[in-house]
Amino acid sequence: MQDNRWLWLLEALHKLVTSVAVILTTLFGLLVLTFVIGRMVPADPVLAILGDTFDQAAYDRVYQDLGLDQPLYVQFLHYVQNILHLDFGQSNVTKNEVVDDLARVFPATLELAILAITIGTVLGVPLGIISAVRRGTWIDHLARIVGLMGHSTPIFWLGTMVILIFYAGLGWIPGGGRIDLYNDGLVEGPTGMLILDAMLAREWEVFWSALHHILAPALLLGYAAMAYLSRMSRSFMLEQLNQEYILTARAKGLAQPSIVWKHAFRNIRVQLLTVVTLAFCGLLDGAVLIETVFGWPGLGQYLTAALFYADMNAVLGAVLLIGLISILINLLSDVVYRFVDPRTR
Amino acid sequence: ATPQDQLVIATNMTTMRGVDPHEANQIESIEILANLYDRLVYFEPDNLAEPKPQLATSWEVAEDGKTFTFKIREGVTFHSGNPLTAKDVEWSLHRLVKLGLSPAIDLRQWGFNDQNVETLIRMTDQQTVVIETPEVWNKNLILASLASSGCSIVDRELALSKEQDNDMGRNFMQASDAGSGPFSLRSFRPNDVLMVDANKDYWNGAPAMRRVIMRHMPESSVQRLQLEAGDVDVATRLSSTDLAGFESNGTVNIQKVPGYGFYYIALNQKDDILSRPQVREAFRYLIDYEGLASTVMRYYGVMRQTIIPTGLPGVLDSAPYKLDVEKAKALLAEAGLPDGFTKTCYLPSGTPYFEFAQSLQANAAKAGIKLDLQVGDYLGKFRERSTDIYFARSGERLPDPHSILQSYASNSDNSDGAPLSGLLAWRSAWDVPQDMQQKVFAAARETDSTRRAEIYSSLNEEYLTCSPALVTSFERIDVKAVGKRVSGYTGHPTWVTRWDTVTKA
Amino acid sequence: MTMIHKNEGLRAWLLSDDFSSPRHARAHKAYVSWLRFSSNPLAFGGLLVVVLLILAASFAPIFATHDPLAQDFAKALQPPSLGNLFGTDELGRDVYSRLVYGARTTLYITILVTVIVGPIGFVVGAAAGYLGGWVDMVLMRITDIFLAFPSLVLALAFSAALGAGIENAVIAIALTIWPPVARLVRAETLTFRKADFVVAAELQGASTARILLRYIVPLCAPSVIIRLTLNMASIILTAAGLGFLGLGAQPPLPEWGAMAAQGRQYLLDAWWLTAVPGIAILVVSLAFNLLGDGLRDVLDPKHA
Amino acid sequence: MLDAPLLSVRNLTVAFPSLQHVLPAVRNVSFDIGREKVGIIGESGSGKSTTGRAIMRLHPAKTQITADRMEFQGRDLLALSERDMRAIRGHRISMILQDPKYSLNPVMSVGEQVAETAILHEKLSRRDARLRAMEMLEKVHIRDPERVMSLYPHEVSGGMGQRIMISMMLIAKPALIIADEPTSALDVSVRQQVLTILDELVTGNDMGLLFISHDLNLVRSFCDRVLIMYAGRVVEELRASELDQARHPYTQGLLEALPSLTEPKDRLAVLRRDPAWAQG
Amino acid sequence: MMIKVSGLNVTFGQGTKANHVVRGVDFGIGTGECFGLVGESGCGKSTILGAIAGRVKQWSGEIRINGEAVQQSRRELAQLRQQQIVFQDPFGSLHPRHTIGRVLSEPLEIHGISDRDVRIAKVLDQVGLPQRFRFRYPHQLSGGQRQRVAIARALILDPQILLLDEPTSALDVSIQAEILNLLKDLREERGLTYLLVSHDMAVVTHLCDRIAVMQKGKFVEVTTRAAMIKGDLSHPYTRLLRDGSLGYRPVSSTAAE
Ligand SMILES: Nc1ncnc2c1ncn2[C@@H]1O[C@H](COP(=O)(O)OP(=O)(O)OP(=O)(O)O)[C@@H](O)[C@H]1O
Ligand SMILES: Nc1ncnc2c1ncn2[C@@H]1O[C@H](COP(=O)(O)OP(=O)(O)OP(=O)(O)O)[C@@H](O)[C@H]1O
Ligand SMILES: [Mg+2]
Ligand SMILES: [Mg+2]
Repeated sequence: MQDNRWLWLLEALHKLVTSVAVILTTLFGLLVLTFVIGRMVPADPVLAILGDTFDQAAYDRVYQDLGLDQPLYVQFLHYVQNILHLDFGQSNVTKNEVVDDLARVFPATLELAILAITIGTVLGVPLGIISAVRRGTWIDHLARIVGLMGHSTPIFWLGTMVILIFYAGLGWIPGGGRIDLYNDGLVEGPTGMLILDAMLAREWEVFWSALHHILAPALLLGYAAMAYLSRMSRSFMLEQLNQEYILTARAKGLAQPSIVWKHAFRNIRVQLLTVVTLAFCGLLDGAVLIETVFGWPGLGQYLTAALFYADMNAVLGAVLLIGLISILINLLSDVVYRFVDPRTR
Repeated sequence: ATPQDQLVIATNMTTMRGVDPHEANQIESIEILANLYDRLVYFEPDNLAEPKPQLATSWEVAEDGKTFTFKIREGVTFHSGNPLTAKDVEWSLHRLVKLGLSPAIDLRQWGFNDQNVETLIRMTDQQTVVIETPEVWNKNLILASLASSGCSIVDRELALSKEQDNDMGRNFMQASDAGSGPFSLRSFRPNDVLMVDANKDYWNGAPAMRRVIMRHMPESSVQRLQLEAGDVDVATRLSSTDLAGFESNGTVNIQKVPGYGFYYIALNQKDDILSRPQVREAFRYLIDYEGLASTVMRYYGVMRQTIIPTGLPGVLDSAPYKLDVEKAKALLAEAGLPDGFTKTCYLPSGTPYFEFAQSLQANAAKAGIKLDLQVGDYLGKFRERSTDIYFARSGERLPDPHSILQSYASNSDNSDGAPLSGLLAWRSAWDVPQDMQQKVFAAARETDSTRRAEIYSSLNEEYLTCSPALVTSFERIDVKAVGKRVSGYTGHPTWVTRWDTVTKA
Repeated sequence: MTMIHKNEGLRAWLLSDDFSSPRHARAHKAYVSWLRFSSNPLAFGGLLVVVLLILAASFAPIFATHDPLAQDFAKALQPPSLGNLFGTDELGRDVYSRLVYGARTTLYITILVTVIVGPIGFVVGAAAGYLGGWVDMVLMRITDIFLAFPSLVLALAFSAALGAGIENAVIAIALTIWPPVARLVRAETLTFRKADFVVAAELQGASTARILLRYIVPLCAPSVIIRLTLNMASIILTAAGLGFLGLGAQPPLPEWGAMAAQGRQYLLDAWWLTAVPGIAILVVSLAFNLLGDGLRDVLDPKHA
Repeated sequence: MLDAPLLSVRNLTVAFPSLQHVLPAVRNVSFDIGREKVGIIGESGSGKSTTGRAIMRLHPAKTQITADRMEFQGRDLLALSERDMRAIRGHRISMILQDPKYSLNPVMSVGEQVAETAILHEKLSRRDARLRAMEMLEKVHIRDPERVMSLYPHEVSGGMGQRIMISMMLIAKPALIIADEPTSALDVSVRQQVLTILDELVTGNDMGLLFISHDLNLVRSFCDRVLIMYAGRVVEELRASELDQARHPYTQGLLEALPSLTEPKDRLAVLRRDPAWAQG
Repeated sequence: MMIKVSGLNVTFGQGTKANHVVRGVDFGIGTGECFGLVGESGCGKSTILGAIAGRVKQWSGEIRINGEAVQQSRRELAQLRQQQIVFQDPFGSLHPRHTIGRVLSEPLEIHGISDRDVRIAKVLDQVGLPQRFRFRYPHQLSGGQRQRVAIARALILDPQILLLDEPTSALDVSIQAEILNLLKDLREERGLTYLLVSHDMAVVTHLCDRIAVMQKGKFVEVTTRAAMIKGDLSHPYTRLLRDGSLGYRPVSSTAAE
């Protein structure tokens, strides 16, 4: 017995060590990848820093400051070191530390993405499940059409059309940005997510204004997520409904809703979690485009602006942040997975 | 609609790089700096010939033509509450030169440098500053430089209190205000919004606008819709079609602000093909001046094939070139290139560059020249002299032909390592004809205005006939659409537009 | 009469599953698949659009009514009319003709990416799945790293690093799209690598290459083909996204995403500049999705 | 063997419509079950499971089930609403499936799954249901029910899983149990234990059992009566003890094809199928 | 001795997860003999078979085939050809996209044997399948027919040994009889040596001369056909298995768990 306990502990430790090792290698790979991308850029980082006027001496000084005269691996070590110190360098567009910029723009994207994934999940998962249960009926076809359209529509275009119709044409939605001008700056912090902050500060007018602004982009992003999620939950559900244990549940006398929600749904929860995670990461993609369309001052707009002006520090910072978030979310879903699914405990 | 005591300006903030007057030199930054800070003198947008006092109440130029003595206004305080003295003036101008960033050209071009600035610019007492130029220059050039955003006077005490690693407060001033102007910075979120509040204690009286908001709105259509809806007061980045829409329905006022610059095509003279005079000339026949003028360039430029813009001495209205593909072909054949060639053309993104370049590309193709367009930020590459062809526009800090000519038609050292990277001629590796260069500097030193105008006029003609490496086609204008409720908002040709004159109905 | 008879005979021969030769077996399989596919109207519609796209791309000069590059400032921003079916753009070019030629760009990117990604995905996935051990470890770590990024963001970063242009866009998209394919192939390989028929071949002395090529690849092929077809839809969207941000095909090449993006400048006065290429992207990407779904029904009935 | 049978089936036909044609998987099957153990044997695909499921109406909605009569304790099963049918399933008629590995919900604890039936049909509270479940687990000779209740299906062995399945299906004391190859996934030694438990419970509670299997030896020794199915039809019905005297050539063929431990044969007889059997 | 196994041990995994599956097994099979292995699920029957076939590589001890010791890791083509394996599941043992002809010509191609058509025709005859089945796909065949194809694939290389892993357990009784008869005939015609694994006592007894009973990786008893029929067995576990396969007999219902 005693022996067993030790073995168990060892095993748990081993599992922990391996999963930490996996994450670390993935993170390391992330750094290598961004470093390589950074080196591939044709733009001269020295010039980017020096700006319009420069002379050779200043050039050489900055060249050395940046460590560009060092061998590649030393440069990489520097890169890693800097990142570990949360130093992503300075953006030469905004002239701020990239970290500060990211801290400023990220909450806006997070707010958008969270709302969108909530919309996508709340609508998409039930839709997928219902269409699996009612396979072949009109609702199934509807779900299929919704899903396919969501998979096929260029979101930046849809956004543009929404603005054309609902802003320019009907005037139902605001033309862009996070908030009406007069409400801007009334609440600041602590989360940077305006809706939340406004709620915390009980500034209801700000709250409504922020909600009004976020609705269209969040719905669009949420639609893309919903398309994906409904498709996935439909196929997961179909797979479960063909399982033997469903027959058992029916033989017990359970009604269809109990079978679906109590038995089958429990079995797809974990898979759903994984695809919601994936959808969330996919949302960041959509956010890059939709933020440009809706003038949403978030990570996506920051990234595209940085791309336009070859502001590589900012680009890499943003890309690294997105990669990091994806890894963290995946990790989180992994942990929850282990927690929720008895088979992996 | 916007409140009556607030002005909302829609703009594109993407290129805005901070609000340090000694560092920033983009059009949007400069408009903000013009309002956060004061300078010694200023020029009204409609009278660029006569400097007006701002922080300097009076000034005089000594006999030698080199020594300028400024009396500093009394009782002015910075937004921080610190009093503004000659010490601040002295330190600010030193800072500009010592930091040596883009705006430093305002003083450096007259011969100021790290070594001499401390002795040449000095306070003599609390209210007096003496500026001694290293050489004799036309005094209007010096005063015009002092009126540009680079020579803004900053709050020395505040800047030094925020100093890190001897940066003269550079880090702090990236995103903070240390000025004495009519407005003070309230908040600044890059690529989102910038807000300034009225400085109630401004020496010239509190401005009518309680607050001014600059909003990042890169989409022309969005700017247009917001302006129509009255949600913004001024739109600065409208496309030609949107402006045409406004112009035809007359719902807003359209200001065409002349900019002292040109749309230019820089042909790299290090390139064997592009350095042939016939090839350079051929490009002048490949621009569809008329087509562009009536469509794409309608609100972005005024056709001009020389290098002195409207309103400056020496301006020349002659425009001998027209789109003529056959002529271009003949020139190419003459240059030994009957089958044309392929080159890459680099250009910034956005309107009107993209449309202009595509038009050029199509015409060039007809003449056998294949142009690959590369859209993006290639200024660095241009500065390294490694672009084949670079298409962009220039703008100038000085309302004077000199700065333009210096850039377009002077290049005293065409070697790769020469410290002339600010000059367009150097960037295109163009060995400007010696007599032209000499004329440029002679004109700058000339103190007599009529004589200066004559020199400029002859330079202009020479430029037209020498098949230059920098092909000019349109003189830059910046268009601002201003809501009918707004009055007193006047775009400034050197971008230092002030908001303290604005009132709203 | 005889003709009909002959046809009937052919049909019967095709439908019969009592095969007389390997050719018969193959013909039967193809015919039955076709029957199943063509009974799905949506998938059939998808195929039709794809065929149309290919035709438009190959015979663009015939379909187009104008030179897609010919500019005419006098005719800039004309609304749709008989002369210009979808109007003209800011340089007076015919939008319809640009759309037709744009099909070339779209098809070029889609096919090139697929041609790059398919083999890479196959090699990496099959090697990882079949060889297992540290090979699997290393390859899967690498794919994980690529997968950690949302694909457009990664493609953006690569495009930014490589510079704008259609070839670079292809490389950037390919770099972001191979990992899921490799994953899929690996997963499929894993399900088959322990299958009895693979073990039987191994125990008879078949080489690794033989097993991979003759046993595993044909089994992965259907799901990979389906995946690649569905991928084509996302390639089109990603390419359009890149074009939208100015990183895709460069002018004067007509590219739908770039056309839509450029048209946004003129949204209020010339809606067709944005609407038309956007709809084209939507329709073609929808078609590939439908085609992929239809292929799934045919090639992979267990997942239908 | 009471007078009125529990279940009486006449001319049951089950067909699964597919795209091309409607194929009856079960054709004109008639039988009665009282409080006894009735076995169904037949080769794979002969319609054994289909028959069992048809009784509980567990087939997909579009399946066509017709019968002249299908009465359970006097109620016409085919005429019942889905709601009434649910009250019968698991309560009056239960079903035990072949492989506990697949037929238990993998993410619900054993206790929860067993108690669920009690909550559903006996309207017990959660706590009472738990106690009932524990009791029931004891009845199937699980020694530490408290612990087993908290386990998940993947944590129990096959034999235990099948006993859990039995307890779950018998907790509401149904009158009729349909067991579809309940032991064929189990090892020989465990199989005997599970069958013993099933036997005890069925006999002890006076239930009816329909036992589906393809193991002739097992059915012969376990059941009272045997139905032999071929291609969707019942070709013969016999007392289990009289299986050796089967008259139908199919049954005879099956018996002869079986290798025997006690009476070795040099060659096994090969079944020669007569198309007429399927017509009957 | 066609097959000689001594001190065979197989362990899967390492460290805390090590699973000692076969524990010191010795046996020999004479030429032309049929040797049976019975035991309950998971006791290691297939593993022993796998070690001999070369599928399982983590073994220690000694295995000799036809007098020749075999290596754990690599085997010569000629060695592989001597013994062929037939699997339990007729649905999983044929490549779903290969026609029967292809299935049968694959081993010939691997071993570089030429007259393929002739051999395929012959082996189809031997397992009693019509020639036109060559162009069919597995899904068009019944379970019994597929198992015949699997046997044909094993036979086409003219092996001396057939390793049979529950070759009939997925089949109906009537089909099982056909396959068992076929196996019996083939052995007589070709003088093949069989190693037959099954959990069905009756099947093993029907076909095999000697039978080893396994429990938890060990042989608990090696007995003969005659002894099995008579029930003349020494080990209680063997008796339990034999009784169990005779049909239902109530056991004292004290649970084992
Ligand atoms: N849901 C269904 N849809 C279509 N056909 C079905 C369905 N269920 C069963 N069948 C068909 O009905 C026939 C009888 O199947 P059934 O499962 O009752 O056989 P069985 O006697 O239980 O066989 P086994 O011993 O293999 O379990 C088979 O041909 C099967 O393919
Ligand atoms: N490749 C492998 N890796 C790890 N463990 C294995 C492997 N193959 C088999 N085992 C384990 O070895 C044990 C014996 O397996 P084996 O397949 O030999 O049993 P068996 O007697 O053939 O059983 P069955 O009758 O179920 O086929 C089992 O517990 C199994 O889980
Ligand atoms: Mg069955
Ligand atoms: Mg086995």
